[in-house]
Amino acid sequence: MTTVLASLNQALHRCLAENDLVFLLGEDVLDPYGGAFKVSRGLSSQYPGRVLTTPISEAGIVGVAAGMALRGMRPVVEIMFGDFLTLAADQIINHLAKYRWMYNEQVRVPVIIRTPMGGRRGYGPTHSQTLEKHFLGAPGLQVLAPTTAGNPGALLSSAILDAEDPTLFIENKLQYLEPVLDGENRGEFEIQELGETFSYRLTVNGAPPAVLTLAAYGYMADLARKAMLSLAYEDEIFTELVIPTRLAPLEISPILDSARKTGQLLVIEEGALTLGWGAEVLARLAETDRLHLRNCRRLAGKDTPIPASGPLEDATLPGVTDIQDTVRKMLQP
Amino acid sequence: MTTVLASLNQALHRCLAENDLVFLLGEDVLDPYGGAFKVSRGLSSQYPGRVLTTPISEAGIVGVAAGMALRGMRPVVEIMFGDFLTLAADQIINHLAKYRWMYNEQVRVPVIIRTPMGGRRGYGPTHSQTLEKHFLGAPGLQVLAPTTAGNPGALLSSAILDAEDPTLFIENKLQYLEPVLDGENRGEFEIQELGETFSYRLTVNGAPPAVLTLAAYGYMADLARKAMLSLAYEDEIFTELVIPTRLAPLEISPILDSARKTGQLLVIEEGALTLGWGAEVLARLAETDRLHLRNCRRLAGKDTPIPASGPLEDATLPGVTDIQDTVRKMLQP
Amino acid sequence: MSIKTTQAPGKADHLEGAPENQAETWYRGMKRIRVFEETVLENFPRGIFFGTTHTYIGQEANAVGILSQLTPPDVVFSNHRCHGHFLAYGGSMHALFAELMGRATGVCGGRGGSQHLHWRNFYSNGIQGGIVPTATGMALAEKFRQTGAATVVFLGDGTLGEGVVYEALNMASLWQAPILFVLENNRIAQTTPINLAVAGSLTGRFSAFNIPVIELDSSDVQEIHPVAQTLLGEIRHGNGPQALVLHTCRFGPHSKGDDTRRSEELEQLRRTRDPVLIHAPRLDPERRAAIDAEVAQEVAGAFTRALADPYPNPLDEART
Amino acid sequence: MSIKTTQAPGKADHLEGAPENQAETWYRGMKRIRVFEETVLENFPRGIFFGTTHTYIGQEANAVGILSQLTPPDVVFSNHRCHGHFLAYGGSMHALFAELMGRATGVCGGRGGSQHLHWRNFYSNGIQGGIVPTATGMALAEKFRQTGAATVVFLGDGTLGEGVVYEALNMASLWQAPILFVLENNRIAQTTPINLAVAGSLTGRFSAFNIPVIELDSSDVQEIHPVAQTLLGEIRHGNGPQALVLHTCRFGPHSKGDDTRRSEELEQLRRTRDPVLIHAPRLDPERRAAIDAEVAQEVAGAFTRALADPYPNPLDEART
Ligand SMILES: Cc1ncc(C[n+]2csc(CCOP(=O)(O)OP(=O)(O)O)c2C)c(N)n1
Ligand SMILES: Cc1ncc(C[n+]2csc(CCOP(=O)(O)OP(=O)(O)O)c2C)c(N)n1
Ligand SMILES: [Mg+2]
Ligand SMILES: [Mg+2]
Repeated sequence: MTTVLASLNQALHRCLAENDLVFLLGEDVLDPYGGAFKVSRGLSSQYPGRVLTTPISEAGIVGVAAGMALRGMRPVVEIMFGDFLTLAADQIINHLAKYRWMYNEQVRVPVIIRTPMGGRRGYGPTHSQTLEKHFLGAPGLQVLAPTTAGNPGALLSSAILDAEDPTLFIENKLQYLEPVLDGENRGEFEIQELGETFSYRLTVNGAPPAVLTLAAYGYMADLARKAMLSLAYEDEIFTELVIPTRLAPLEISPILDSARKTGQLLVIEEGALTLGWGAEVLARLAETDRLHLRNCRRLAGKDTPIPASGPLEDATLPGVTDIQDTVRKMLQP
Repeated sequence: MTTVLASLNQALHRCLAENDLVFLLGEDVLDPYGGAFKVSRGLSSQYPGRVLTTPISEAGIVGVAAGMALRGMRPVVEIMFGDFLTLAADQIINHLAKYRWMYNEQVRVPVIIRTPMGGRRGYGPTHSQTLEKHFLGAPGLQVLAPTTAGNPGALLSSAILDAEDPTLFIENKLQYLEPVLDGENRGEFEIQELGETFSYRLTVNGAPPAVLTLAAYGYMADLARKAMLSLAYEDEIFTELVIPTRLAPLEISPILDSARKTGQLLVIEEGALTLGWGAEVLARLAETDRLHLRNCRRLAGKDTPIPASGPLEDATLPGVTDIQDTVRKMLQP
Repeated sequence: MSIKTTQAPGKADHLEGAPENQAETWYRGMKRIRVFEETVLENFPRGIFFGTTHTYIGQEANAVGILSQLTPPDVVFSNHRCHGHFLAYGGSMHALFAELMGRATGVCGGRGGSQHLHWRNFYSNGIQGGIVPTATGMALAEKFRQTGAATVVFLGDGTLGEGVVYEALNMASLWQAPILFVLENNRIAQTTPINLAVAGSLTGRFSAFNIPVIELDSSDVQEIHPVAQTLLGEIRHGNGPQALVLHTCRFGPHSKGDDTRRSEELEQLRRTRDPVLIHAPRLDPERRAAIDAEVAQEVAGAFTRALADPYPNPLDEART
Repeated sequence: MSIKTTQAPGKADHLEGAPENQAETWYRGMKRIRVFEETVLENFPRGIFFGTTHTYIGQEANAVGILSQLTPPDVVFSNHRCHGHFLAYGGSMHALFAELMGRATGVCGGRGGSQHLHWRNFYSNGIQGGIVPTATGMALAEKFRQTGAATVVFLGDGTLGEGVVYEALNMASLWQAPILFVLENNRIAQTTPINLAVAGSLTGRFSAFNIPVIELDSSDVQEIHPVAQTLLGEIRHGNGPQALVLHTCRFGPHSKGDDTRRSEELEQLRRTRDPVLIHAPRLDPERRAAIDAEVAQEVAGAFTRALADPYPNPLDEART
């Protein structure tokens, strides 16, 4: 069994081994610590000159990485908590994401910014957020989120080695310990990779046709698939789950194709509801002529900061039972 | 005739006169310059101790304003170009917008951050953007945008004097010179203020019932009303325009009410399409049961940076004829 | 909202006892922090606290030496390592335990957790550096409102990496904000030793902005107190921002179980730089034992009380 | 993408002439910038340029004194006031005019406009401060790739307000980036005089990070050149980042028609601190007149050619 954490860590090892121009920058990334969430463990021992532990300068290190990329390197930046991406917002939006286009395609800026988002650990308002929504619509920026239904490490390494554009790689603190659903342990799920769309479709093994489509990414997709299972076994409600791994630019067709088939769509995300990823999904759905679903909904974090206290945090972020409840409600006549 | 610029400038004068705790901070705001777009003109001469010209420190001055507000003052910050809001993103999202909630309602942070967005002046990729979409979904943050259909200065002064929460006040460079549509110069338009919703509904005088709803804010609403007029006179296509002035928290009912009536909705904004304000509007529309419109669309800036060259910029940002064309297309059988 | 400045900080929630001399008050102040933090670390594995914690063990003399001399209108902005500052300011130990335990009776009703506190004129936030302009703005507000208050803001050596700190120093100096910047240099940031993260000079970071700075390498509250007094005096006399660079020692992990330093190094620090040990011999042994006992009882009582407190009810949340 | 470092900067697009001595080359370099910028300001009211412009008039000696000694692999990152840097680097005058006019033949095909240029190893961006970490990263890349290149980044006095500058200085020093920070202190930022925006000391901002810094109050290319040479030499010898604080004078408005300074003050600057006037007497008058004529012709030719060039066609845009 490979966890998401191990898959990502191995990918970083592979990338540093494969290409001398790959560098890693981040706060506290040196061994034995290996980064706050250990994704970078072992790298500094193996590639001492190419792993830079940095000052606490989120904007600065993203900017430094941009400069490295403009001069032919392939830097990877670890931002310790996704909450701190806001500090690099100007670098990302007004520098990295613009250079290629505004310099008339003369340059590429292959900087990969990895960072863990997400709550449910009681870290409180400044260390629990899911903030990628604030970056999703920035022209020129790619946003990826790994899934246990695919290969997290492969997604990361292909970004590091091949991306032409600056990329946010959005991880999740709780997702790290989830097992990757490879061959042996797919368990009750059937997983279909949807060609060039960076997406996966997941159904419960041997289930009848789905009556509702779930769409979710990252760790929320893991919660969604847990909800799917009990909906299937306890309520005999059969759903299918579409999981995109590229949130920007977003290929919407896998979600729409499924929704067209089932007639109902629930989009799930951990970030605060308003103008989250789900808004773009539903907007594109709404714009699609003659795609009038019986029902579509978003389930997301509440539009408040994230409290530290467990019971409050539980009530703020969507969990497995919230998904089940929402699906049941949607299916009520 | 009062321009938006004059209306805002007079409001600032009024606020500084009315409340000693109102302070203004911004780059180059001193007379005779009075700020890059002159909205602050005259203030430093009249209230020398309370108008601080600042270093080029967008994050810092927003933070300083937060501190002032936490200690009982009502600071107004001018950010010279809206493009530079990204530099204050951490202050806005992780500090100002959180304090009230995370300190358990013990404090208020009435900071008003005014800034001009928008292109069409050839300023190029870093001085032409419409970036409020990146801030719209941040819990705890109010976002306002004045309209010529209402009273820009009154919107600003009520925010400065009475707001309880940090507020982005989104202006637009070209909107500054538009006349406010007060009594005498409403011309061909009928304007209805929609009660407590911070919204306005605008129709062409004496027109038959509208067949399509336009929704737009800020300067885009001015372009939309120009498109409305020629659609009415040249094509005999009658529309109504809903203009919200509070984008967050957003009161959606005026838009939905109108769309329900006309059966078609076009949401227009200048910012780049993906995850713009219109996404949230269409998502809420899609979530509304039994509101199956014949047609809904977004018209927005392209998902690219904004070029300096006029012909390229024109093709990047939605203009009056783009609105007309889209409406005509939507009405084709 | 009202800004409450009526009751003196440093007086709340203490046990009653015989009138104390200054040495005893300092000792009690440091000991309270020490035992509180040890109790937090000890009990963390029980799963009764949410999130994580950054203990102040080893740095107690800083908080006590500086904050014990604040007056009611003064303002404090602290960072992630805020428990010690909060207790020295006079914050309730019970409310702090309760906040860490996510209880309704916590400092912020459980919303904030360990890093996000507000009570009276005390504030903290967990984003490194971003609090420095806020504190500067607070100081300016106090100046404009002529309250005579001084503002104290704490930052660590690692936090010198954040650019916004320099934006704030510049403005504090330009506008002569009545603020004391306290740089607690424990020579490490999380796991990163200062030499890997801070180039050049610590004092130079302030003097470049024309902010007078005093450097002190001490864990002795009796040495820290007068220096802070001098600087606060300058601020109160309208002489603008001042900086204090305190070379200090973090004895514990950054948060929990994440100390990568050699244990000999830590033992050496604990032997030579323990603020409690340094100060203890100045007390009458009997008084010291009495204070120790009182503090132990206070901490145990606050802990037990907090542990019995109710969680907040999500349904009570008004603004959702 | 390929990084082209094959052709020497400073050689492109010049008119051919007799072999020049250094004084003549410097003069031509400064005069080209001067006449280019005057032509831009003069013609702005005609509506043929898009956006705005920040002219380099008065500061020509800086760009020429420093950039004339770069080698092909060296890298330059410039700011909003980039025309002079671009021309001194060797950028095409015609392509720069065309970029300002939004033509397809512009440096960036009309996408960038006045502040957003890229050609060979020259880059500029219009967000104050944000370019400094980028340039630092470039310098580090050149170091890791062992190209021997030096990187030069330009910033103004006002830009010292941006925190990210200090983040970059810290990292440049920690990692010994081969970079020259050139602070062009024209004592004003847009309309804000330096005393209202920059507290403390300019050189202190660098030395606090242990970056060696030289200060020079001169508009004389002959004085600036050797100092830059020394610093570039340090960088090429692996001695890490260096800073040059150049006290200089902006003669024109910040952008257009927005100069709030007294005209006597400006006249005084123009009399005493004009780099072209200071240097001109060192040339043989005939050669000087010839260069003047050639430059006038070059500028006029580039202008006319650009004005006749086509606009980009929006339909050609691939990535939309
Ligand atoms: C913006 C931001 N970046 C990173 C962190 C994570 N973090 C929390 S404390 C810390 C180290 C701080 O070191 P220092 O300033 O020296 O304070 P100390 O912990 O030593 O008291 C880091 C990196 C954070 N909280 N905020
Ligand atoms: C982040 C950001 N803030 C503000 C501006 C607007 N702006 C452009 S140039 C300038 C003044 C810069 O002054 P200085 O650094 O001294 O350079 P100078 O213009 O004097 O060459 C300002 C405020 C900007 N471009 N970017
Ligand atoms: Mg430290
Ligand atoms: Mg300047």
